[in-house]
Amino acid sequence: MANSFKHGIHPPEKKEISADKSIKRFPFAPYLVIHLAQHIGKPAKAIVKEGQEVQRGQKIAEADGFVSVPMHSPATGVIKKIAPMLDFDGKMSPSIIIEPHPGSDQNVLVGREVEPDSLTPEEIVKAVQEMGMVGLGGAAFPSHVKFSPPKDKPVQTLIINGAECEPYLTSDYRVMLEQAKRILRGIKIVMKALGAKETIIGIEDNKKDAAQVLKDAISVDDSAVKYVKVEVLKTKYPQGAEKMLTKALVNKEIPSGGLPADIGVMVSNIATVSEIGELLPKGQGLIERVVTISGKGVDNPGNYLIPMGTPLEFVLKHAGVNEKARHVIFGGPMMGKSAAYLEMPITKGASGILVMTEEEHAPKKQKVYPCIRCGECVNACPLFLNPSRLGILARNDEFDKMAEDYNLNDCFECGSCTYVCPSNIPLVQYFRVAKKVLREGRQRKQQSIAG
Amino acid sequence: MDSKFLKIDISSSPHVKRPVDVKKIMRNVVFALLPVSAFAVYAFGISALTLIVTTTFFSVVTEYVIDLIEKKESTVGDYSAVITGLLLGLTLPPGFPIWMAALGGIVSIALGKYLFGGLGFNVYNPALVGRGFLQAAFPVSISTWHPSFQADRFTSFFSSNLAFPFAKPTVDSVSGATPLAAFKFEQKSTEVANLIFGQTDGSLGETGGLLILLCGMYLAVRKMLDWRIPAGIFAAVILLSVIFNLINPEKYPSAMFMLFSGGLMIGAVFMATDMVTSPVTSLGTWLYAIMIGILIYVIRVWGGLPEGVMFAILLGNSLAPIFNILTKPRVYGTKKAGAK
Amino acid sequence: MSAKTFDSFIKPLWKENPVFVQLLGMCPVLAVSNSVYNSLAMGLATLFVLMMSAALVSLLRKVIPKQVRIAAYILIIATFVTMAEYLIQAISLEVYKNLGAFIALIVVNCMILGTAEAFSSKNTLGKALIQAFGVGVGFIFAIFCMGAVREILGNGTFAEIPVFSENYEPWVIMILPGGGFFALGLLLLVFNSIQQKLKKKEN
Amino acid sequence: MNTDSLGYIFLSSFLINNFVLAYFLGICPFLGVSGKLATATRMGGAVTFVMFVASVSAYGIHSLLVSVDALFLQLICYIVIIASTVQFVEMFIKKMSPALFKALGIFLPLITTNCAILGVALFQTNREYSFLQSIIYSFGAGAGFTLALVIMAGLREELDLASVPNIIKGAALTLMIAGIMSVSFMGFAGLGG
Amino acid sequence: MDAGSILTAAGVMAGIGILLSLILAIANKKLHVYEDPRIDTVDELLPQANCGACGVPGCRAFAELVVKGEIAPGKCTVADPKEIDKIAEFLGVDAGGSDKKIAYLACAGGSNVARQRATYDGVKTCQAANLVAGGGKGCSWGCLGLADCERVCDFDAISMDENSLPVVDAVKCTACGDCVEICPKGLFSIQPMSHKLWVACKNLQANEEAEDECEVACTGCGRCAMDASPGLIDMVNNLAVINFEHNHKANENIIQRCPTGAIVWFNKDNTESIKGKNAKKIIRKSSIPMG
Amino acid sequence: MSTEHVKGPSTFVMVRALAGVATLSGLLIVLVYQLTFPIIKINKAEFLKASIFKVLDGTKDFQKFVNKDGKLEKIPNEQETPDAYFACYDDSGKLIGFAIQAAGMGFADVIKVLYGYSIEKEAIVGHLVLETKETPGLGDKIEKDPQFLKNFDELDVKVTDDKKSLVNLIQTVKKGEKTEKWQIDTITGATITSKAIGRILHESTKEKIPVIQQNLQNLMPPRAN
Ligand SMILES: Cc1cc2nc3c(=O)[nH]c(=O)nc-3n(C[C@H](O)[C@H](O)[C@H](O)COP(=O)(O)O)c2cc1C
Ligand SMILES: Cc1cc2nc3c(=O)[nH]c(=O)nc-3n(C[C@H](O)[C@H](O)[C@H](O)COP(=O)(O)O)c2cc1C
Ligand SMILES: Cc1cc2nc3c(=O)[nH]c(=O)nc-3n(C[C@H](O)[C@H](O)[C@H](O)COP(=O)(O)O)c2cc1C
Ligand SMILES: Cc1cc2nc3c(=O)[nH]c(=O)nc-3n(C[C@H](O)[C@H](O)[C@H](O)CO)c2cc1C
Ligand code: SF4
Ligand code: SF4
Ligand code: SF4
Ligand code: SF4
Ligand code: FES
Repeated sequence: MANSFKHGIHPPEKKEISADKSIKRFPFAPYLVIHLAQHIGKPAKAIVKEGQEVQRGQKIAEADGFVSVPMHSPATGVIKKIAPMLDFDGKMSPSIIIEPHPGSDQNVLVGREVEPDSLTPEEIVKAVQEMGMVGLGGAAFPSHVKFSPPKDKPVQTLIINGAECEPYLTSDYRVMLEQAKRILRGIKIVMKALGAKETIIGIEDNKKDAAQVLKDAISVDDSAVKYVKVEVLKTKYPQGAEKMLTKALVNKEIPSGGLPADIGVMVSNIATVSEIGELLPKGQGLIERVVTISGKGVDNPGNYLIPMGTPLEFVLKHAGVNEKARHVIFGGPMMGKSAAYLEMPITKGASGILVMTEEEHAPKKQKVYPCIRCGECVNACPLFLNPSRLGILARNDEFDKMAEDYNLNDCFECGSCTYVCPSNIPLVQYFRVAKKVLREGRQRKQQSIAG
Repeated sequence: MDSKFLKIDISSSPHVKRPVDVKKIMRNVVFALLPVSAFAVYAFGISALTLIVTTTFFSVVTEYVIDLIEKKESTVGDYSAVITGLLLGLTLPPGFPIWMAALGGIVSIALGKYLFGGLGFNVYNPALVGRGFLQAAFPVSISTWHPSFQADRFTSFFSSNLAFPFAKPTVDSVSGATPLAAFKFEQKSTEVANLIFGQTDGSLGETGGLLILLCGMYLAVRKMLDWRIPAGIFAAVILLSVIFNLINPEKYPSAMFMLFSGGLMIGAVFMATDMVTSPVTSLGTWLYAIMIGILIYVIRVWGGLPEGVMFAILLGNSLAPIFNILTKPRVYGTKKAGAK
Repeated sequence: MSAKTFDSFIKPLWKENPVFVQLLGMCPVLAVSNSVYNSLAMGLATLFVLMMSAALVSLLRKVIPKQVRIAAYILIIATFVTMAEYLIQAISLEVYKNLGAFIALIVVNCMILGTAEAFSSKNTLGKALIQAFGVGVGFIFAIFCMGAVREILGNGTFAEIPVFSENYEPWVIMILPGGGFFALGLLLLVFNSIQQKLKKKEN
Repeated sequence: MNTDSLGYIFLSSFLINNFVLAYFLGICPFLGVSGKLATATRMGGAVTFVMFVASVSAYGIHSLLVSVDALFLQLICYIVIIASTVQFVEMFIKKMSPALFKALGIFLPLITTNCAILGVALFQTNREYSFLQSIIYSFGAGAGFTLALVIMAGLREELDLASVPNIIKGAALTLMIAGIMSVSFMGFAGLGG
Repeated sequence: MDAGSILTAAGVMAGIGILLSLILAIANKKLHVYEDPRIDTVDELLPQANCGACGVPGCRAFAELVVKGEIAPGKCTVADPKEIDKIAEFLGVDAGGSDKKIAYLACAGGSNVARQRATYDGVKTCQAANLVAGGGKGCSWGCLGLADCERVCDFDAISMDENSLPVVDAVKCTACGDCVEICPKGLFSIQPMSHKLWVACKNLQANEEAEDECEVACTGCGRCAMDASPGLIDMVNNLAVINFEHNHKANENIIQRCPTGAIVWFNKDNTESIKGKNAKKIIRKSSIPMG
Repeated sequence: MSTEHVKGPSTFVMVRALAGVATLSGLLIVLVYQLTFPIIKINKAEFLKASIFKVLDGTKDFQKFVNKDGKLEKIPNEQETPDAYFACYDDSGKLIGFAIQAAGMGFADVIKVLYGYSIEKEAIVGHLVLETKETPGLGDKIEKDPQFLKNFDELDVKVTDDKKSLVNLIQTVKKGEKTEKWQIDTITGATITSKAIGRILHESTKEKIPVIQQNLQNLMPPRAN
């Protein structure tokens, strides 16, 4: 039996839309928007001025502290403006706006090539930070931070997340099929940085061919054969979540509120290691990423290598958006965020752009019934929470009780509960609000969420 | 920056949804109950038809009226009141006075459901609250049985059906005895095959155990019913029956007899499984089911009354919140169950 | 009678009804209310104890120090309950049998202790008696309502006089414990909604 | 089962003739202290304990009164002795085990004047139970009280979060639930008979 | 009559009485905890809203502090001034009352003037909508109109107007600050009613960009700042910001040249806000169509 | 302010007050007790008499006996015992039968009955339910149902010749199936309670009727007090 975890759900996969589309390069948009805060941590600091000419790959903003990464110019062009621009949350976020030169050959600035084997772990961490590398799995957490675990918590096992459990998304799948060598190179670099003893690549069993490609690549690589193995996982959402993956692969649980390093593992997305394997030896920065564009709202779905900062508007037009399109979603359908403003750019954390039609998307204005305690959510929650009770508490504004008695803060918002709920209760949305309210420490008085 | 070429909708994730909702589940349960009701009509004739229609009608109307009074959006459309009405009807004896059945329908919804805030909040199974009320209010009528498959069942009512509202029903001379009462009070056993195929006396919906089982399986396969509950109840009853039957077959009936007699089948398949009133955790569900099974056995075998399914399920409902608390699963990454 | 004293008599009848509002002395209200006669008998017995103990407490209020007042009141109440028990036995053994242990249990009816403590111990004999009378009548009103509802529905009679035709099918549940709970719940509900309507009108 | 057997006495006072649901005793705490499960459990424990104490003291005082031929003082003696014994026990526990006192103590004064306690004392005397029978009876009654209280608390915690109509909230709802519970406890009738 | 039984009775009862009183006497040795009785009196005079606006958790705690003299009775924003005076009189202290404060809303972008860019579907509260791409309103600072503030106000001081914009009733508002806390866009603030000059906008965009999203947005043109005495109004990130320390310099002329009417002047009892003469007239009654 | 002013009264004042109240209570109770006792005594006796008259027609007087090692011994009528035999006499002073108390488990709780045994008929000729918690409307049919009461017109409890046991023990049968004089027809709708009555009588008569018969010789003479 394939490795797995308990609970979880099986939404329709819908990967066939883009699975067989190989990675294609995207053209440059008329302007690119580089948010200085597109990773977790402190925003980068701009080091260019308005009107300045920049070359593709050139550093345009530098890291501001350890938990921060630099930005590189995704195109050769001119800095139009440095100003706040809209981000996902509808907030204004400081950004650099670049206008690519239409006539430029768009060669990437040649970096200082390095031989990874010759670097010390500290140097690798430094180099990864210089690349502007963040986790491409969605959270956009600066990779070099993850590569420097606390001294007292050494990482033995590197887990490479090739699960790609979100429906629709196929970018990691294409990366595995097309970039096996880069991946192995990246794994070696990361293992060295971590001092890890072994690597497990976890891949869901709906992508057996990708697993085979990796296995083949490993079998011809003398060093990899010894410490890298590929494990096939049951196809189940959210198999790709860090917590589920460690449970499935090494049968250990990341402690509540703790880090993977607490149990001696580190989880990294497959595309992350692939980019490291490719860019680090060349001394180049992260300026583009593979993004799945899918959904019935576009006529040319596929997996595209898109320069950072490309505005959604441009992405959509280029992917052949049709008039049935209604929802534009950053990420997969389970955890992705709706975009309200099409000026918003592709960021490092965007693994997919879903353009869904009204029929494809969960029905609009669904009738919400009271919780009928069917227990579906309880049996879906991969973290063994009780979403039913949490939902009822949320309706009664018992936020403190949710956190204290029902582990609200362990919820990683996977959405499984909401997906299955026959009463159409927007559970995760309740939980997000509750978490936010608690985070902000608001001492709110009675106010019914239900309205 | 013109980006207004798309009409955009935004919503919170997840953006996909399992295509099942309460209404669909409830509708399927109604579908599953229709064959059972049809068999009841086949076995008991127009009395059965009238009773089932009466309870359903009064349940639905009560729900409608209370929504009106409470100035809430009508919830009749979710079919749950129909289920309550159907199930209440199916638990009544064939000769039950129609006016009492109507009262039962009203009590089920008003006392059993709306008192607690309506769908999803009732802690007791509404249909059984209705039946419990009727059983305690009119114990004679509800334990007066008429034989099934009477020749004139499609043309005439049992005379007690037609009692004038609030008046005493006439006593029929032809009253029969349920298999359980026959066993308990007269030490008469009933052929198990007759039980399975509904050739016995009893409440409208409790004869014909096999049909109920099949309808339940349909729901279980469609994942609209928690299979653990009937499984747990059956397991507990079978285990106890087998043990005691081995000790003294005279006094303790066989497992098959226990399973297919009385309201066990319809109770285990359709009533204990009411999701609103059963626990949500899977371990809790098992405990709940096994406890109901044990109580059914204990009440039937050692208690004063011949049948205990209704009481057992109501007692199970009482304890459901406590089972939920006791069986709170250990949250991922925490040490103890529910630890912070 | 001054307005205030009158008020103290009127209030417990409705606005501060010991049963419906203060939820005191629920046990006898539930237990011995399955017929009108029983509930009246219980009500009267309670009234007797209530008034007698109010009188004595009021008379002795200067003598009893604060620290031992509860113990003293319990003693006084128990005395009158015991007296009531013997008097009822002397009057009618049948009534005594129907009321059962609940006469003795008047001792622990919090309503009586509450009245003694909150009012009788602070007032002169006359006032204390009037107040106690109000509370007692409020109690009788409540237990009588219960008795009436339960007997009419559960037996088809009111004070043993049939109210329906011969053919009435009694709702046995109303005489059973379950029905006691239902009836009281229902009465509270009715009381609350009347109260709410009255309040709305006031506003 | 013999109706005087210890097993039956326990079963009867625990389930069949549950003090709260069949005898209507101890309704005040049943309505008042059944809001929270944690409190209900402790209250149940405290009541059971006090019932035991009351049962023992009532047995003793009854024997004494029989010997001096003053049975007419029974009621007044019971109530006074129970009250003072409980008070004494309260002080005793406070001294000996502060932890236990914290768990039970706050309830003790509340319980002293509660009909369920006096009920145990009076009923055991009426039924002429022996010492052992009396103790079992008090435990059965206590367990039954606890059971009813805990079930009610579980349900009420659930219903706290429900959209119960306003006029029903509170005592009316609790009573209605008690009614349904009482009906469902009727299923135990005749057990052991 | 049987003398024997009378004696027994008297004896037994006297014995019990003595026993009991001894026990109680011992118990009585444990003294009560002393509490200042004045706290009760003050507590009773307080509104029992337990809102916490005074900065103390609950009215009882407030009463304790008042009795201790650590806080002025007037710090209760909710209570009727008459009650406050009563408390002050009772304790013989100064009421410490102040200029009445109420909640001010920094947005005028009702659905008739502000554009919605995306249709939000989900939990109908501002808090929840704000977490979904900011709620989809064109002006990402503006009011979402889902009435969290209306629901949270215990004093019914907020009502939503026909364009889904909250309106504060200056009479009912007690300045408890609940609306300030709940609004995810941070649009409310508590201000003394003496502040008559008010910028009803938080949009940081400039010129047409701002006006495109909302017809009454502050476009950052700076005319009000020019017309005000120095220091009263600063232009910060394309938004006029009033410096209330210089409130005394405020007058009704300042608002006159505002092209959108984003800066307003409140009338005497804050029941009406007056726009400048040059402000464009808004005639649309229904919401702006999407797209 | 200090805690001074809450200082309580002296222990003596408290003891005096409580002891005073207690003594007063005791006196009051005794007073009422003494006053009501005779009336209650009469009431109780009346009640008992009435009950006995109900179960055995023609009774004018009765006398309490207890079983001492197989011998029936006279005890005062006022003395309370759970296990008494009430010998019943007609106006001529002739012993006509016995009234006997019996108890057993019913549907809900213990049922206590008093039944009348006629020496002449060697049968049970009446029964009265003294205590029951059976369901009103159902269980109380044992007191009201005319058909059920008919069972007690003459319920045969003849003893064997050696007077050691009954010829036929009392039996309950399904309604309408009564064929023998020692059988009791149950009540539909209250089978459980009616069966319980049967069982109670079965147990009680099995033990007590033979004792009566064995002692009949000693008791036959007209009563002496
Ligand atoms: C404050 C903070 C510190 C973290 N430190 C580490 C770390 O030292 N090592 C590591 O592997 N991950 C670290 N993480 C990353 C998280 O464990 C996790 O991998 C990241 O949030 C992405 O996970 P997700 O995409 O499953 O949400 C840290 C995260 C946060 C928020
Ligand atoms: C519910 C859930 C599902 C996730 N699914 C995936 C996934 O399918 N693939 C993936 O690479 N990361 C997934 N993640 C993110 C991982 O937990 C983890 O953050 C990531 O693999 C770390 O690698 P990175 O730091 O290189 O991105 C998921 C996270 C959550 C909370
Ligand atoms: C609330 C209730 C109370 C009952 N009370 C009694 C009772 O007091 N005595 C009795 O014999 N049966 C009682 N029963 C049992 C049934 O009414 C019925 O008599 C029993 O099932 C036997 O049925 P049968 O006599 O028709 O064979 C009661 C049942 C219920 C539901
Ligand atoms: C599997 C299943 C079983 C149900 N059983 C009952 C039942 O026994 N009684 C009832 O009133 N409603 C039943 N319902 C309907 C519904 O849950 C019920 O009306 C709610 O309890 C009302 O809140 C059932 C629903 C489902 C899905
Ligand atoms: S969103 Fe949270 S509560 Fe819901 S299933 Fe996922 S982890 Fe569990
Ligand atoms: S899935 Fe929905 S209806 Fe079912 S228990 Fe969970 S929250 Fe309630
Ligand atoms: S002011 Fe704030 S809380 Fe009120 S409706 Fe607007 S956004 Fe919501
Ligand atoms: S919530 Fe806001 S409007 Fe309401 S009283 Fe408090 S401060 Fe005033
Ligand atoms: S009256 Fe029974 S506990 Fe209060």
